[in-house]
Amino acid sequence: MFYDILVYGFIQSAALILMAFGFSLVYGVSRLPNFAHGAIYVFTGFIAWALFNTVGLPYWLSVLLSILASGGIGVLIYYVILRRVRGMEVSEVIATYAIGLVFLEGLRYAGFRGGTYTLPVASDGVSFIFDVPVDHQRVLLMILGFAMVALIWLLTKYTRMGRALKGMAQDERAAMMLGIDSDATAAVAVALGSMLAGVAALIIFPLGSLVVEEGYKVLIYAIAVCVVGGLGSWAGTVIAAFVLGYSQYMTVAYGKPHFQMVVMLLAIIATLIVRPSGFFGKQKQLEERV
Amino acid sequence: MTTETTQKRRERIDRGIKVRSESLYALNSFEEIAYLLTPRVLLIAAFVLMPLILSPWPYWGRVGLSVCILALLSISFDFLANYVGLVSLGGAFFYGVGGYMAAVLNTELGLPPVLSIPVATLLGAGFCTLALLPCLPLRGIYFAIVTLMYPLLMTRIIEAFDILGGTEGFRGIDGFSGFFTEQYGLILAMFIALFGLRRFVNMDGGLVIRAVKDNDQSVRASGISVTRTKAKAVFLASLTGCFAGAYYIHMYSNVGISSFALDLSIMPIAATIIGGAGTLVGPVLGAAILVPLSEFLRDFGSLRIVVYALVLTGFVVFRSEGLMNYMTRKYQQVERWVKI
Amino acid sequence: TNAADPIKLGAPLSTAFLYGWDAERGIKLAVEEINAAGGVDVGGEKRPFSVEVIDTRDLEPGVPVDDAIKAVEKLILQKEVDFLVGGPVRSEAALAVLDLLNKHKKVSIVTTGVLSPAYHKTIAENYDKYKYAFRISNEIVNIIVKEMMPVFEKFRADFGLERVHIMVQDVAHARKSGEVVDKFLTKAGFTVVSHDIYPTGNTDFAPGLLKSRRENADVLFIFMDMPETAILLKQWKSFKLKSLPFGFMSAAEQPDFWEASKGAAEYAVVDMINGGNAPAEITPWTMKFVNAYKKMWNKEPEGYGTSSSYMAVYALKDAIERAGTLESDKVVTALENIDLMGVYGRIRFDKKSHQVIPSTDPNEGAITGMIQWQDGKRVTFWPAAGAVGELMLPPWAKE
Amino acid sequence: MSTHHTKEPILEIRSLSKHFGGVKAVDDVSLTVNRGDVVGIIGPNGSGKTTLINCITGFLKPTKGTVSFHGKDITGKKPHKIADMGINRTFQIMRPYFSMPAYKNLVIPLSSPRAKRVGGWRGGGKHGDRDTVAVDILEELGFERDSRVPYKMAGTLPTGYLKRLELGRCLALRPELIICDEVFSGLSASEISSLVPLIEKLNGQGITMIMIEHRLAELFRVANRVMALSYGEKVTEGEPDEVINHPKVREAYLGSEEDF
Amino acid sequence: MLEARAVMVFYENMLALNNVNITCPDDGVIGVFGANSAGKSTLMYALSGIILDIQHKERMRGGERITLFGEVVHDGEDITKLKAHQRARRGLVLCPERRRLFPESSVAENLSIGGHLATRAEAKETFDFVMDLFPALKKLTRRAAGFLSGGEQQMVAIGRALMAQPKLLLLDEPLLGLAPSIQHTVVESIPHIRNEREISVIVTEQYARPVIPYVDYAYIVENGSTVMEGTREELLGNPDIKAAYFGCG
Ligand SMILES: Nc1ncnc2c1ncn2[C@@H]1O[C@H](COP(=O)(O)OP(=O)(O)OP(=O)(O)O)[C@@H](O)[C@H]1O
Ligand SMILES: Nc1ncnc2c1ncn2[C@@H]1O[C@H](COP(=O)(O)OP(=O)(O)OP(=O)(O)O)[C@@H](O)[C@H]1O
Ligand SMILES: [Mg+2]
Ligand SMILES: [Mg+2]
Repeated sequence: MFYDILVYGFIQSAALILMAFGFSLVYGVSRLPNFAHGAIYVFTGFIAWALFNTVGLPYWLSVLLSILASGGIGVLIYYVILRRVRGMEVSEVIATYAIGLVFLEGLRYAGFRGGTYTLPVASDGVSFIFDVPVDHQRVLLMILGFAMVALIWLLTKYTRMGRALKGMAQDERAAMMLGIDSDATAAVAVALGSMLAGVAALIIFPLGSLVVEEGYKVLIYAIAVCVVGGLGSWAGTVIAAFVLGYSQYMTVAYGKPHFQMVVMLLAIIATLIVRPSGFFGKQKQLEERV
Repeated sequence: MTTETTQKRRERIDRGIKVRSESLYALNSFEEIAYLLTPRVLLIAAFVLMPLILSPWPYWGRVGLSVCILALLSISFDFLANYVGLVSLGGAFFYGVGGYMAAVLNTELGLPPVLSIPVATLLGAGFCTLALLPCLPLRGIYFAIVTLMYPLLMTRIIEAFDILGGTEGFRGIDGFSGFFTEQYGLILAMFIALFGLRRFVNMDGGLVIRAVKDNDQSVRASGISVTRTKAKAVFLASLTGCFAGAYYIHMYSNVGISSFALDLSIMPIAATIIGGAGTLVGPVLGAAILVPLSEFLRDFGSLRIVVYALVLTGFVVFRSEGLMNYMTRKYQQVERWVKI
Repeated sequence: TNAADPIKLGAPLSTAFLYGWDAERGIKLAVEEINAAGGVDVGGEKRPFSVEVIDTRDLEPGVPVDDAIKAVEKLILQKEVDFLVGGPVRSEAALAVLDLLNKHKKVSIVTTGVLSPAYHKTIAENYDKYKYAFRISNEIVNIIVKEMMPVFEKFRADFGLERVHIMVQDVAHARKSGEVVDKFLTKAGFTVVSHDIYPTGNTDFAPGLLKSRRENADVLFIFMDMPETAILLKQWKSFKLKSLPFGFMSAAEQPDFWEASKGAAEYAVVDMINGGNAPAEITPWTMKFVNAYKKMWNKEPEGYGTSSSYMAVYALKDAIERAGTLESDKVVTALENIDLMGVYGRIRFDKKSHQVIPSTDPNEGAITGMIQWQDGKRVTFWPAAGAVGELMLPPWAKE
Repeated sequence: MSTHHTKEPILEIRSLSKHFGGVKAVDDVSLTVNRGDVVGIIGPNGSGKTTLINCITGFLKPTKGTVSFHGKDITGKKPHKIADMGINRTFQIMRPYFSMPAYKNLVIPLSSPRAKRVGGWRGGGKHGDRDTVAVDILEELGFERDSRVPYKMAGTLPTGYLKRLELGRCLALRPELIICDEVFSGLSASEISSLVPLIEKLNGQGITMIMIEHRLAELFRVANRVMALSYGEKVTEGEPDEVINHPKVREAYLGSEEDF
Repeated sequence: MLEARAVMVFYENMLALNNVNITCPDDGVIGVFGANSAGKSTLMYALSGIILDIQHKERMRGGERITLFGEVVHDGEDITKLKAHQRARRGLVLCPERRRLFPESSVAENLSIGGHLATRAEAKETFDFVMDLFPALKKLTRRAAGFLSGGEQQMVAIGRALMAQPKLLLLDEPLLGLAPSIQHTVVESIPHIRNEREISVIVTEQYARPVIPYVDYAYIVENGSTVMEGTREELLGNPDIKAAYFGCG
């Protein structure tokens, strides 16, 4: 029982990290709200499905192409929408959310509905961790989840690009004065975030089936994890994912499972009331510094 | 490099009539009065005549009501976001609380709509304000996210504890006695909210609230409690939102957990942005565009949301100031080319 | 009125979901057949049916019931339909629409979704107000008590399966079902090893399944209408649990599911709510319907909502012809007195609650259909009257 | 130099400390301000001047020590409570209400409970016409009444006017003690010379002042006492001339140059 | 060599810069002095290209219309249409007024973001240079910039601009809020920067007294127009100007 919770709580948290990291990179680190995140997540899954099943490409090629496509969508979203409403947060949110709706409902209109579209798993077997059976796709999920964390950490900390992202997020104009091409950087950020959403989709979808509704859920989870962790902090994102992931599992294991959502929502609200800028955010103190 | 003679600049200046009619006491011609009043009269007339015009088409009459409901929610959002600086993603919270209050008052205590609506509005607003009190120190996106969670939490609590009718809610709530009572009651309330809030934000009390948006540290330094000021503002906004909810459930005789649905939080924001943020009238205009648009598109089945979202994106991206701000500028200012 | 003036049927359905689109196809099939045969005889006048389908979106997450109400209102006020068949699909929405039916005096037959006993109870309690509403599909308490319990007994008798693990979704009808099943199983001497409620959208069922393994459960009772059920079945298969999945799982109803889940559903036992939603031999009409459906839509009937929607149109035709008019009150009376041998048995309504009268005998009432996935096919094995095959245990469960 | 100071203490700070994690921004600072004083606080950048007054005005909670006003302990009270008692401050980075006309900026403090209580503005606190009162105050501060300046959006006003607007916000509250955080910085020589008499005038009206400044020449024209901070600690306190000739101050603050 | 020719900037109908001509030779230290709202910052925005971004944002938002005239020439090339980051790449770096640091990042990170255009070696070398210039920063490298005191932030801002390897540094009111000793350090470093790093400087101030000894040539701006220009000696020779901008002394 203890190991069940340990292992599967961990998997759940890793899945949350995967879902949230793209969003977190774009919004947390670059302050560009891409509320089409969930839609891109789902869309990438369907692109891969179509390339594999309809076009008949080999699976690895479909995966590669669909991830590239999600990056392309990100770039388009930046240049067509975000660039024009940059700096007007509410407009950014509504415009990207609406574009997300276009993708999701468009898919549904195109006939992609119901639970009959699936992606193949990378490997079919089952391994035992602490004597708890875990299928290989979930092992992959854990590994990739943490590879992604490491990657983003290295990227934001040690590369020129990562620093440009951080600079642009905090003060776009000051970044421009230092020679940072804000449009290009932002486009890259959105593209990267979208590709991360794509990667997450291609790992998580094979566990179940491709459904449009997942897009809305992923968005809410991503926002919650990113904000509870504190904007701009990758470590916060990771910790928030663990807090939310394990809080879900604990409720299931030790309490009544249907209080799972109540507990999780209360956890989010309580965290923010106690720590008004999330676990690692500094927003409030910074804004109130006189 | 252009030579001196060809340099031209497009200049925007206030219309003479605007400048002249700026002060109320300066009104001295019919023209100026007309200039000032026309937009307001047009708005009022449109809404007052709406039920009369629509009465042969009962369906569009209902759509008109939905416009007013969304307008109320959007006014509430606009007020909070653009006058107080609290961007709330939880419009549905106000709406749902008002709705449930009215339903309980009506079905359990037997209050008729004339009583249940105002009582639910007041009680609901009090409840919402209390519930949001601990969140008032939050800023920006953090406040937005917490408010987003409130309606979700209400839904889950009602579900998990199976209270207030559980997922099924209340049915058989009293309706209104007649077509015109229903229509004009709501239209009147909308005007009260609209003009009341517009008046309020320009009074000294309203000014303090707006100051909180501009920068709350100075307000604190002026010896005014920011939390109390924000609470007052939230109370006003929840009055508007709760009223919408209370009225709506009497229109359709039922209430359920879907009164806390995400759509009800998103639509008002969309209406506000399309109509023009920070104008209070803009949201009404936005609602008057969005609701009928959505109804026209209903026949398209699932394509409806796609088209709707595209139109929305178009508005936001290409007219991001909002219609009302754009129109005000055109109405009040002229543009011309001037040589430098 | 003009002789060729059609009788307008309004179908408020959540068309993006299985229970919406298959109902739409069922209705359209019936309308086509009836019109091809000359239409409906209304007091000596032959009039065809026409259908207006509208998307209610009520199965979508986070969408207000409002949308469903407005859709129905649009059908009534603007499209001026004569009758409603189909939805709204979600119980909550269907209940919310009752007041609207009363207000406009429109007869409605619910055919899909709506499993809650609250629906017919509400009608029975406020007959005068809600008498325009009928439900031609089955409801859960009856399904569990009269149909699932006997299957449990069969499991026990045939294979000695006694230990049950209940897993339901956190929505009203599913939770209710979980409670009812739990109560009756205990009473009948089964052991309920665990009773878990999963939130809608849950994506990992491993802890539950591991518990199943620890507790040596024989049957996994599942009641879920979310697509994530596919994950549950996939995990069940990859863990090679010996417990047999049984219950209501929307994802596993569709014929395409086998392909989609790469056979993860093999041996899953699925309740299709009404007979005829998968090939079966209940009445002579059953296979006729299945074949006609296949011919028109290139698919076997896909799941819950297909046969009942189809039957609703025939029931309406029958009632209108007997009433001789489209007047609502007269049609209500005619429907109350209907007695029609249909796709899934004899169709009669309870006079007070307007619920179709259920039975396990097709000659007595409407019967359910339970299938087991065997080698890529949905094999109806229960009730005996419609069975086309036998129940099997997974080979790894036999030791 | 002001002559109005008495020996009646109005603000007493006792061993006040404020630490941010390991950073000792203010460390064991004590100071007594008498009614009518103009106290200057100087110190290198980051020596804790702003932090000190943030602790006095309630914007930060001190780690240790107490602040009392008229003998009443006000340590850790909410900023608006302290402002309500009559301690009002300006901000180092000006914080006007950018989206309002200048005179409306003053209507906000005029609507505060304190202004209503002790107001006594022409036309009277509660029911008085606050707009007129606001323009009166601005006129006093050098916004010409008949020019368009008081009616311009605060966001488009030049720094000099904004600094005065900050002062105006304090004045509207009928303060007993005004704390100015670098009012002279960012002003040109001529603007400063017009602000100095204003400060003298306010002090003449009996308002006690604490001024943080880096513009020493101008500060010393108005201050009667100066405290020097360095690394959060008090270096010295006393008459301006003493302080400025204190070797530690010269070393840490003024650098080698004579000319300040 | 940077040349601004007949630059005009309108904020809607308000003329913020009127026909301003400014030349900054290589190796020059140029002062721009003027009272508040004379248009100094606007000039700096026009030179650094930030004004284009302000214009773009305002247009998208439907806000005020900003109209620009005139041209900016850098090393013989017309850069009027170049965006701020492109100009930064040519070596035109602005150290903006009111600091504008990256508040959540540490001081070290602010500096390393500043070194976006620098090579690794350059960045390291400049970092050391900045630390020598402002020893006070040494202890602050790991602190979040947003929490620093006003003056500390100003030091970081100047250091960050240097990190961008400017050829022409635009300093907008660099002395704002600095303690006297640091003010001296900053102004004294100006010739140092010019000589050792071969950076020419344009500096604006309203309180010109500390800066004037170090500039070669200066412009006096009033209400958006240059009212006077000349070498240091010429300006100091004018009693009116001296009283208004260099303090009585
Ligand atoms: N909220 C905070 N969190 C962390 N450190 C802080 C905070 N506020 C101030 N500090 C630190 O405390 C020290 C004192 O800062 P303060 O603003 O009081 O200096 P100051 O004397 O006003 O300097 P200046 O003259 O530059 O304005 C600085 O080193 C600053 O970095
Ligand atoms: N975005 C803007 N919109 C409208 N007017 C503006 C804007 N920015 C500046 N101005 C106006 O342009 C004029 C010049 O401003 P600028 O900031 O260039 O002056 P400055 O000399 O730098 O003053 P300061 O010493 O206060 O920094 C001022 O009158 C100011 O009000
Ligand atoms: Mg300071
Ligand atoms: Mg400036």
